[in-house]
Amino acid sequence: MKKQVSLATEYTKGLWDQNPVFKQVLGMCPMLAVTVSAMNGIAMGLATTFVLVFSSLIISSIRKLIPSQVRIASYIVIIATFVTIVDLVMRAQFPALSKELGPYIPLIVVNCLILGRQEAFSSKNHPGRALMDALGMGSGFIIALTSLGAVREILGSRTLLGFQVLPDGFEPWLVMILPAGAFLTLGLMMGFLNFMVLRKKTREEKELLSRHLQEPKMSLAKGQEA
Amino acid sequence: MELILIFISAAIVNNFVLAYFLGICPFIGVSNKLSSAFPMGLATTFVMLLTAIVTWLIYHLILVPYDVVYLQYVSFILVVASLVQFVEMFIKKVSQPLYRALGIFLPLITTNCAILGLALFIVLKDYSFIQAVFYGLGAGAGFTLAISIMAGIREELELANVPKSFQGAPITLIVAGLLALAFMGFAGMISV
Amino acid sequence: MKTIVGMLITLSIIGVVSGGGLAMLSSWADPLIAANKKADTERAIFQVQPEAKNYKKIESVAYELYQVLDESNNPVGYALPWEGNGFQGKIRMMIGVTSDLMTIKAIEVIDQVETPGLGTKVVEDPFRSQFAGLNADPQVDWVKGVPPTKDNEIQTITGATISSKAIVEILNDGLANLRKDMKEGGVQ
Amino acid sequence: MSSVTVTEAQNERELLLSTSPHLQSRWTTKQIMWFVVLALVPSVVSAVLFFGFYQLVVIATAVVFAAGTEAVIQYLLKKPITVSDGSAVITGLLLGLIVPPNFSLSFTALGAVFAIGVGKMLFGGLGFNIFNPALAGRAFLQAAFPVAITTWTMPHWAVDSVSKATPLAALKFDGVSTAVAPLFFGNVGGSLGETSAIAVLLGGIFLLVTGVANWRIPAAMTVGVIVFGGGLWLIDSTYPTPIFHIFAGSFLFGALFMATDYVSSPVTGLGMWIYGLGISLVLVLIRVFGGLPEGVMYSILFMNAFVPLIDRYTRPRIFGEVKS
Repeated sequence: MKKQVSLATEYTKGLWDQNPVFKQVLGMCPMLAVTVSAMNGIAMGLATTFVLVFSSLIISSIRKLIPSQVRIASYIVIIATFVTIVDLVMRAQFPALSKELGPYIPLIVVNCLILGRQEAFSSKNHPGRALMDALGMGSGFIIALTSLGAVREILGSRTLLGFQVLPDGFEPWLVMILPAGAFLTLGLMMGFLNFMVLRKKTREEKELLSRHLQEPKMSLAKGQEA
Repeated sequence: MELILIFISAAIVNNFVLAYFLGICPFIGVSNKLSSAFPMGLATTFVMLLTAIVTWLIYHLILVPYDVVYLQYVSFILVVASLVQFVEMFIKKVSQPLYRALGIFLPLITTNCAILGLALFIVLKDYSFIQAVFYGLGAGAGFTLAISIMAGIREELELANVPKSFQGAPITLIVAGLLALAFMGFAGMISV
Repeated sequence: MKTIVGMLITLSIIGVVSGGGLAMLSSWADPLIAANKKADTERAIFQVQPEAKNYKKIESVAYELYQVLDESNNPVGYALPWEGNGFQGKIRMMIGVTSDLMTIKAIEVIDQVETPGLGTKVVEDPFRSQFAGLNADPQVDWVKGVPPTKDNEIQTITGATISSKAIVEILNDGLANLRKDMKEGGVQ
Repeated sequence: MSSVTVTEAQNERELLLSTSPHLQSRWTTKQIMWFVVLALVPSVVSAVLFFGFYQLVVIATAVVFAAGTEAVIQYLLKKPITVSDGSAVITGLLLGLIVPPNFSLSFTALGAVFAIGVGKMLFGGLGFNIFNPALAGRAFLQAAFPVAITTWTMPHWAVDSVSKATPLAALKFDGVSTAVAPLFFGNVGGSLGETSAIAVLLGGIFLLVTGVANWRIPAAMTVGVIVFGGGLWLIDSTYPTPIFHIFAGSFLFGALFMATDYVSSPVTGLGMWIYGLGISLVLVLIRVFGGLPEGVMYSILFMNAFVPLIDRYTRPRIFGEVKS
């Protein structure tokens, strides 16, 4: 029973609590570089998740066989192999998308998110948990990439996933699809999310405090129970 | 002249950090103090130069002749990782003070996407050996410039009243955005 | 000693498995990737030579050049991929021209890294379609801010003068080169 | 160079005064700010004279949105509202004067919101911004709406209104140079407040005489342009002359009103010289070799980023401080 709950948590923690982009500030290069549109964000997110999931699975399966001195070298070879697979498949089957994402597909190799998860998680846990963790982190990464891509696409090209969502009268802000727009938008998004979290936290603390004041006995009893 | 243009183009006009988003992790992570940012920039420049040389040789002397270009990512990243290891050992042996200054940053450089990005761009742009060397130097100089400016600004910001929710990564990204706006003035200066 | 052997064996196994797997995958992917590339070129050729039904590569020049043919295999013109410097990087385009190299059929930009939303307008229609039927003799010219008056002029894009001029310059450069080779009998 | 050692305690609130070590102690922050506003009046008047009444609406929009953004953000952050110190008004005025004539009001408003919101308040408000807020706003607008912001209308007094290009654009794209006299009076295309050198100089001299603006930065910029621009012109006389560099575009406006902004410029005399020379070097490079006709805004923003480093290496060491 306990195990099942924690498996689910292994997945969900990546979505928000430990979101690789917004909370851990990892994987910034692709996050900023390819998110000129939501579709690019989704594609890059999927490619990264694919590499992350398969390298995590393999590394956690053979984690006891790799001598610790060569573990980093082994990890990057495994990761680079999966990245090459993604790259070859994309160039063969989705040439347009591969052209769009350009050199940022091979750069998944050095996405600190992937190597970081191997070092911090897959090398210490059994494949099932590593899979859930990788899926969670991957989903969190997709969420971040897609939301940044959506904001930039809406303001920079008036469209979302290729469909026009803002009226013709709205002059697109070209800056959003330039490097400067990427930095500014992500900075503002992160700051805004922090702001919301902080506000929620202070509100909760206040609530907790007032409840404590109203029901001193209850909380005391609870405290003893724990 | 063309070599100088390649250098300037990589350092300023098409700055790796501000125009290509490469090396963002150390750019955000190690830019809070100038005393660590500048050595980090120098170490990166050094590794970039070596990477440009070695990966160019591997690509043109091994991967292409033996028709195994599909191994380029695997071999490049292994080269970068072992170069970093080698540089670390070398510095440790040659100069202890330098090792103490740079040592902790060297492992970080392996996952600096600017290094692998450099190797890939050299292949993509089909540079000759000497062009690749200047490109590597320029990219390193650009990285050092960007991270030093950022460190200077962030030290200044320690004294500023940045709203709490924007401290750290968000304000760094916003400064980077404004820097990228300022660097746009160089657009079109060199189209190499 | 034992650890070193272990290290070497582990790395070699991983290396062999990865290399072998990639070799297999690439033998499947390479032909497809080559086909994609060929399809891209083909698409660009037919885009700049709308009446063409077929084409053949001219092997006697050092650069890429295609002669396009109509349904009865008569040559109707050339498709010439050519590149040059744009505003902030290389522009690569396909030039469609009649057999006497006097009139442009159409142009198609294949690769560019111009400013999004501004310089990239050179890829799009109001600008691109200006080239259809343009007189290329002796060379193409541009005007700024006003509609063109001569049959060898195009109007540059507001705010993207440099990108617009770059297209014209690449076009003139490519055609000049081809004319020279043709005069010297290099094109067979 | 008397009271340049800025301690951290001073840095808190009085940064504005302590940064400029000369005559400033005569005036309070508020007085300085309103002096700058006064100095901008000739430029506003020339903008209306040359381009019509609508320009007053553009400038007013910029001012209202700049001040409004500051007030709203200070309210949201539960900080005291300090709009009356005039600094946001200045940012608005400056931004309004560096957009082209007949610029869209919604774009102007967006630029003002960005200038104050991102360029100033996110850094902690007055005294802490790294970049000149008005220029940050203008750079944002330039990147966002590159066509609109380079669409120039000729002043309605201009006799020869065939070309709508600015003198710098005319030189860069068409090789046409403009005589100095029209540049001086303002009979040329360009941004609202910059076209008339005489109006800019009037306000600028007022600032220099009262000591509100430090003379070193404009002096360094002028010297720099003469050296770098003049040097290139001596090598190849098809490059613009130094005189042209000075009177065309926004050089004077930038040198007198933008580069002298206390917060985003160095504190030491030597630092100011380095800063000014750096601006003019970058400016000449952009104007002569760059893809854009004008580079005053970019060169100042670029050097703004170096100010912390310049300050660090030009600040006299406190006695006994060990060189790190």
